[in-house]
Amino acid sequence: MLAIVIPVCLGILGLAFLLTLARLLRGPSLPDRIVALDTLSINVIALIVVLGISLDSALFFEAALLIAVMGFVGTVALSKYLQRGDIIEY
Amino acid sequence: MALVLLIALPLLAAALTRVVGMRAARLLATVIIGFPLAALVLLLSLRAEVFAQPGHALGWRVAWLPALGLDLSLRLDGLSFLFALLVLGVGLLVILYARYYLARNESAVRFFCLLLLFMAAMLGVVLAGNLLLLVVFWELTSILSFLLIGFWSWRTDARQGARMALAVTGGGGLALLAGVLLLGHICGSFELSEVLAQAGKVQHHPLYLPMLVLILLAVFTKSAQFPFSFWLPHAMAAPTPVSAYLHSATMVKAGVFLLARLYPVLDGTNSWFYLVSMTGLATLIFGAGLALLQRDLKGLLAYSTISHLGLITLLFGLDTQLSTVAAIFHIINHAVFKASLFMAAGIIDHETGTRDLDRLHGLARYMPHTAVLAIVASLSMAGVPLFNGFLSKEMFFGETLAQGLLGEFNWVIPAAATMAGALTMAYSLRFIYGVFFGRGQPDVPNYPPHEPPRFMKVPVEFLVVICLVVGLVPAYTVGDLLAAASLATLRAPLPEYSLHLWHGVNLPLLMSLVSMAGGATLFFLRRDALRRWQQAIEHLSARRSFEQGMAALERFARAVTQWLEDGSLQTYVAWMLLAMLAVPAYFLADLESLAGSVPAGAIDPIGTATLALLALCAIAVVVAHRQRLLALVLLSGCGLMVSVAFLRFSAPDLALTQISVEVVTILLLVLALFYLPRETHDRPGHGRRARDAVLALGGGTLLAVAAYAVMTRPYDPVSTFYVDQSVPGGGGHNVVNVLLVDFRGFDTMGEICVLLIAGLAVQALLKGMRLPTPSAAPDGLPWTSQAHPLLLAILARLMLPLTLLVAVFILLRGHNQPGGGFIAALITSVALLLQYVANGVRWTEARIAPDYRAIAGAGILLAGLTGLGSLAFGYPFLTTAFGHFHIPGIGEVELATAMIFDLGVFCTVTGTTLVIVSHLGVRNLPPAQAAEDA
Amino acid sequence: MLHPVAEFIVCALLLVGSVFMLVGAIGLFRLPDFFMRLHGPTKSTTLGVGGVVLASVAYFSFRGDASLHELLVTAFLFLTAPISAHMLAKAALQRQLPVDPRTRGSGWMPRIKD
Amino acid sequence: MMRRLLPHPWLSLILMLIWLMLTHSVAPGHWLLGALLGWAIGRLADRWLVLGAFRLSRPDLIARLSFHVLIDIVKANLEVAVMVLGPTARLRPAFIVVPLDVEHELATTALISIVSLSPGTLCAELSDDRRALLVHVLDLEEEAALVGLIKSRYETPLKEIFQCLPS
Amino acid sequence: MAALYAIAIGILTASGIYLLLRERVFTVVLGLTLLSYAVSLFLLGMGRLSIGRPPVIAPGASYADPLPQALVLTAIVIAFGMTAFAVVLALRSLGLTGSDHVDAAGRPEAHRDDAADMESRP
Amino acid sequence: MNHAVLLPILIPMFAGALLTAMPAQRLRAQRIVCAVAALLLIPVAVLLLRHAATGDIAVYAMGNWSAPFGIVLQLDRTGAMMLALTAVLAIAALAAAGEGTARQGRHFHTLFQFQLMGLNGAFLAGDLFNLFVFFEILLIASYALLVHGAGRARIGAGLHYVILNLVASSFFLVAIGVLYGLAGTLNMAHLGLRLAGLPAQDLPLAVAAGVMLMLVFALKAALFPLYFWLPRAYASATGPVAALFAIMTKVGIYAMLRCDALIFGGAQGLLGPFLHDWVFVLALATLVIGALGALAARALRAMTGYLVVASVGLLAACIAMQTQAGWAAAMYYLLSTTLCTAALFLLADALEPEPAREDGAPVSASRLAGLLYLVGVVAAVGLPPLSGFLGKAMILRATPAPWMPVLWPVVLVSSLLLLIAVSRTGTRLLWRLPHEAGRVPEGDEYLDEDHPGAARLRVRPDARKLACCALLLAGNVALTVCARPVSDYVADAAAQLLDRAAYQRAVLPGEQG
Ligand code: NA
Ligand code: NA
Repeated sequence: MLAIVIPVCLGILGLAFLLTLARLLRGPSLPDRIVALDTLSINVIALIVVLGISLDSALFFEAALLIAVMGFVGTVALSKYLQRGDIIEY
Repeated sequence: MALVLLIALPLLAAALTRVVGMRAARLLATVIIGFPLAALVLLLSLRAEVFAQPGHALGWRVAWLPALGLDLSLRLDGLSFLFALLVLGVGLLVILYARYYLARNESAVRFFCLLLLFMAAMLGVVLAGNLLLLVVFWELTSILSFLLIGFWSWRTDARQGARMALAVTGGGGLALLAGVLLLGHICGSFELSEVLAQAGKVQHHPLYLPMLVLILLAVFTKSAQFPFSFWLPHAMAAPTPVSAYLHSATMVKAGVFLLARLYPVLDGTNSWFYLVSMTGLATLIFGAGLALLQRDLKGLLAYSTISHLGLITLLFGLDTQLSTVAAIFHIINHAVFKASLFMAAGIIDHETGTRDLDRLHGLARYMPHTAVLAIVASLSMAGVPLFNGFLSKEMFFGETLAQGLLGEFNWVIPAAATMAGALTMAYSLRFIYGVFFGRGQPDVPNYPPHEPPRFMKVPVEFLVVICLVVGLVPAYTVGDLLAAASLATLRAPLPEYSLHLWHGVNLPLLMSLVSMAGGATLFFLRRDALRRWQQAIEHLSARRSFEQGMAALERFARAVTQWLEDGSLQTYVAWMLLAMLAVPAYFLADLESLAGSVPAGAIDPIGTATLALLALCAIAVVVAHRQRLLALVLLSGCGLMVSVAFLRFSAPDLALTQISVEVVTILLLVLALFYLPRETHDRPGHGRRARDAVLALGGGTLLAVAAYAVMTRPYDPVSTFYVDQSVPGGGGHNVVNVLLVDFRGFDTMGEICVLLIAGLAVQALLKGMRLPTPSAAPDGLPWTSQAHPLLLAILARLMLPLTLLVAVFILLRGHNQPGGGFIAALITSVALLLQYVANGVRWTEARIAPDYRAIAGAGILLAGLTGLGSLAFGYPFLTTAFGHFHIPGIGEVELATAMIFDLGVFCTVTGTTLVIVSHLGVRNLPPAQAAEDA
Repeated sequence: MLHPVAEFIVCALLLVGSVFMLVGAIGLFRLPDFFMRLHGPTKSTTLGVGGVVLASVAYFSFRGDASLHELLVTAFLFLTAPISAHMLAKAALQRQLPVDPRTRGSGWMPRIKD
Repeated sequence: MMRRLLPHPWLSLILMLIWLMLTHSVAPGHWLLGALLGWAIGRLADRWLVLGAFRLSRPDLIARLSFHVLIDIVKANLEVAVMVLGPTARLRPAFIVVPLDVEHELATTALISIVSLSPGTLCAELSDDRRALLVHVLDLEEEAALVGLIKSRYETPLKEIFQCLPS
Repeated sequence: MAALYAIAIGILTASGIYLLLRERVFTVVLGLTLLSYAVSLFLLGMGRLSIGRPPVIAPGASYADPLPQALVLTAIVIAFGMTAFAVVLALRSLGLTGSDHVDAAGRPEAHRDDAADMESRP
Repeated sequence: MNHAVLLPILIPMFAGALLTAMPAQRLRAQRIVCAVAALLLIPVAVLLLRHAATGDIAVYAMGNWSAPFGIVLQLDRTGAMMLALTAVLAIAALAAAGEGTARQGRHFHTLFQFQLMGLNGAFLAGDLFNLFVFFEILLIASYALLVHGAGRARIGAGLHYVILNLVASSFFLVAIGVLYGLAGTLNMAHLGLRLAGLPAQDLPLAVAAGVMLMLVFALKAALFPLYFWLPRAYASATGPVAALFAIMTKVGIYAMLRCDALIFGGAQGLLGPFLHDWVFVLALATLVIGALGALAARALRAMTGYLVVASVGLLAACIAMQTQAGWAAAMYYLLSTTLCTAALFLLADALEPEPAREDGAPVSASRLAGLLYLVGVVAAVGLPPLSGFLGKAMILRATPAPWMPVLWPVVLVSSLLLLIAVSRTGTRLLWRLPHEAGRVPEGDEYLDEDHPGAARLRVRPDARKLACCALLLAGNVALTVCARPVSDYVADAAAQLLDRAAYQRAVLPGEQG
């Protein structure tokens, strides 16, 4: 069952990737693209976890954890830049 | 050893000038004159030994650079004896003369030092027993000549004259180097004794002609032969003792000395005869003609020197043996009378303040003694009987008749010689008559002129006496010297010749008479014509042409340089890419088949999708590159996909690294973006874009081809060793980490150094940097009022402990699972930097304010000391140790020195990252704070 | 191999998670204005990851390797997703992004007037 | 003394538990290491976690709120899924202002997070005086009802949980 | 797979090079970053492609070549340091010239600004 | 195992780390640490030189992992020579820097030490990737030192220098990657062994990678058309930094020699066609461009930069020869030209005000400066009697017969152009002015022909810098006087370099019979 479900999941995730990428490329506004980038990184987390199951390997865990811990920092920096210009202020 | 002393004595004297350092020319000259005098005595004491048997040479040799064949080898035979005698003898007289010539406030120390150095160098040229050594001294004379011509360095004519002389004679020296190298290559040695014995081999060698041309180039430039004569008149900007010494008696003779020195190996071919004789002939006439038209007294003497050097060269080029003897004889005579003439000219200049022939006349009344001396010397120059010049001129005329170079046009040479004789007579008369006779009082600055100090005339008197004595009794005075020198030059039994004043009425005598009469006629009857010609050529200045040529050369050089270095980085990068892509591609084109023997693996959908997304993002970055923030967002997408690719292709450590580096890079670039314009408006032309596209596609293709070709070929990597040894030898399960901290820990050591240096460099760059800070968003909308939104501020604080825990986890885990010091450090850095973003600099640094730089430095120390630790146990640097310890109640614990090393990595990376980003972040603090910061 | 029931649980969680990921992406793709699009990723996607992570927890636990650490991924995401969304919304307000014309309420608070 | 040695016992405990989750191990060594790290980071964190003095009370409320939030997240996600997949023309987007009564910044933070995580609503802005929230709603039926729901279901328990102490 | 992988490297390289040849330092830095991605993938590929074989020792596993991975790791770190320096250098140039054009600081009006820059140093 | 091999790397590294951790305000303490560390390199260099002179190739296996698995350092005659040269330059540059230079910016001493670490490491590296790492160390340090003191010219030059080198580093990695992908190893000796056994159909890949590697080194060496970074970089760096940079191009030359000999097999090896056909032509072009550039340059520091370019052209021509005599000549000339160009940079720093001015020319009446200039340019142009001449003559003599008709004229003409350039710059810079001579200027004759009506700045040269310049030139004179032992040494060094089997025996005792 898993052998069928995993490719299906990957397919669904692939579709999600495509839609997100389309938003990333189309915009139209910068916040739109940043949201898309953020979503892309969360999609990657899901992809990594699914890959871990499919390869029966726990070695992917750290990558997912790292994206979860740090991925939002980029989003925060970019959106703060849009709000304030300077991201590190006094 | 005596030969060394010959050169060393003037050198010692030169050193002494520096030591004594007296500014009084007269006293200094008195002190130092002993050294050349001693050298002269030494030389004369060797006379018997040199003259004793024909062809005998004294030698001294010490190896200097055997690899090159360059030995410190000296050789004294008849020829070098003659020249050494001239150098020392005239040198002595010049020093004596200069003692009175130099003005009180001129730097006598420098002058005498240079003059003595020149003397040593010139002695080196004539005594060199090794051809390369000769080149060494040869160029030294050029350099010293440059310095002496430019002695009055504030004068434009001196500076320009000096540079011109250096360019011409120095250039000739370079040709000499090439010629000598060829000659040495042909002979297998640079030792004169060996080279001179191989005439046959040399002359039949295919390289003979280029070698000859190169050597003759040196000869002709140094001896101011046509068409390289132009430098010599401008060398007259030098003080007169220098002109007398270098530019008449010695240095310019170095060229003809070389002709004599290499005569045995070079002479005897048609190339030699024609090149040498025709150059000499042209110079003879050219020099004599121009000498007649000079207005400057020293200019006249300079062109006269050129002409006489041409005469000597012509003699060397004639195909008779006796012509060579005549050449040597004329070298002696010319040195004597020309030196005395220069000194006389110097006296005139010194006492009257001018050298302008149009202003000088009737000086015989004011300085009769000098006048007599100058007249005698001039007559000798003109080749009037009773004086030495006559004798060699007679021989010269005789040889022009005896030679047979031009077949049916053979008469041209004697005819031209006679004409040159006439011209010589004419300019000699001009000198005598123009300066010393004529009516009216001279129009000179120092009026009335008077005789110089007594001892200033002594050298002139001495030389004039020689002119007379040699002219009267040549055989008894210079007979031996001439014979010895000629023998050394010819290296064959001497031809029959007789040194007598009177040989009876013969054709040469007739030619003499014709030339003297013609010269007198020309001068006395055609003075108006001469004056017109003189005015006609006055605007023709070789110096101006030369300077213009140099300026043109400089303009050309600047044009080329500016064309290449247009200051545009794109041009440079394009050049570089062109080289780095096209040339390897050229060699890669030899590859027969792109695909190797390994079958390409099955297509992996996930990998393919990842790569496709990656490529799309990359292309999107290119499309969007003018909108900077957008490009940055898209680039970040690329980075994300690269980490997925790493993960997919079995490189979890790389994925972790990429993810963390990506975040820090984004922070960095966003910080930078604040100061940068948001969009780029550059619109390069189609040509530029097409060029860039070609380079880009070329680069992409090259890398793709190389990657594919290599990946489809088998290989046998050493890395199986790492996999095998990772656990037993390195004590870790994560092979990549064991590689980084153990197998190739040294690379990591270097890598953290790079990072630390980058941090220091950034800190250094940021010091004192002032950047304009935009007060509103580029689109004109106001910034939001909240600098630190509550949600972000609070959650960032909450995230910090959690993230630190994750960092510790990644650090400790790295040895066995994906992770390690580097990634842990980036996580820590990001967590801390988030505080800067979320809570501001003041808040953050009030709570977390360690010295990041010190931490970074301590990290390197820690890693390095860990490496050194192994030395204590007799193992090489960076040898690791690890062990499994069983602790009761806790279980088995693995400890490895590599972990301490990794901790060092952690500290350095954390410290550096924080230094870089936080320092960039706190750039635009409120002014008060910025002042404190600075 | 896994017990069929275990396998079923894992599969179901996987599918649910993936579908939520897709829903988030669809929302991001097709909703008409930025503020509406922001809803998709912040919630559905986060939940989607939660589902997939639970699948992973279940999978490795059923494999006899009781594993909870994947949950941390979700926990961190739940902690950080609101920050991203909040910051992005603030950015969008600053940039005065166009909103769907049907949107009620001005969106501008009195304080912005100053 | 105890406060100086172990300023954030809850945090330290949570950190230790997270450590055990991370290392995926319940070996005694990891308990020890986790406790050590929890203590050390907790002590370090004392300087950063300047959150204003407060006391967590009513653990039962915490549990109930957490449960509510989880349920809401799942339930409302399904609604959003329907909205997203259905015709977008039927959606009724709106910005609404939610006046706030909570004072503690941690409570405010939690409220913003919860509002943003529960589907259909998204906190766009907090007023400078922190007395009002600007919330974007994907499909708003009635403003007053939603404001009331947020205040009663989330804000009131939060207010009770975070007891401000005079500092 | 190798062919697709190679093509991806090619596209990344081409994009990077094209951006490298632009006039603004920021764009050039983007280009350098893309180029370094390409080089990282290239180096990884030199250890040949493998899926599901990370070089972490486990019973009965086979492994990808770990050496190129170690090299890429070092290269990424170095590239990070270099990028940081280049960015700050660009800012310094911007501060001196008011432009982030790659050639801005090399243009003639050097002396006055130089003096200004020196004066601004404490 | 002889741990002394480590010292040239570890001394500056620990000094650098220590300096980093030290407070920035303690400038005096920093200077002392820096000076002690630099001075220590001299006895170390002597020790290593004496060891290398025995002909033994010392191999140091890092972490006790022998080649080809671990990273090894290898010390041979060539490496020891370069280490010694670096140490001498370092001392002179550091002494010349003084406190003023350090105060111009931050971290001067630290960066200086790391620069030395990078240089020394590059000379000792026996592993290709480790060579890359040391190149990066010396590059990043050089970036920072180049812009030390900031100022517009430096920043502009620095930006170009940095970007060009960053691109080159990418290609460096690509070349390393291809070589590893083919041979499966990174140790240079082992690479040589493996490449020799490569199937013929794969050779073009190895050649292309080798060519790329050589071009990367050629960029560091500043060979045409990869030299563009150099003139402005050297002209704008502070004097002591420029003096230290004199060795920078030589690292490129060294790496070309080392890699060609050890990895690609030297004369009969893989890169023969490339070196013979391409590098030779590029070398000639470089020589000509260097000479023209020197002629075009107005200031001494700019001219000296082009003297460096010209010398690189000549050295590259020697590399292309791939003969023992050619390489020996190259090494001798390398020593000579490095010392004298470094000295000239220091002299320029002493004579020319900063920032360089184009409108008014400086002039100095210092006799010592004049003498130093004379000695320096005589050595740099290759005039007798100094070592530059000996080196050039050795190079000309080592030229293979077919190349003579091309190389000789180019060398001689370029020397002439350089001679013209140095004589012009020298007279402009050093010859006295009328008022100093105590004479009344008479009309136009006394106006400076180069800058009619231009203001002349009287310069009082810094004695410290002159002394350091003199030290370097004394080194050059020593090279001349001791030409025989030095030439014997470089001949042995070149022979050793070309004896690939000896390296393979020393580095990989197990791999070869
Ligand atoms: Na800031
Ligand atoms: Na003859």
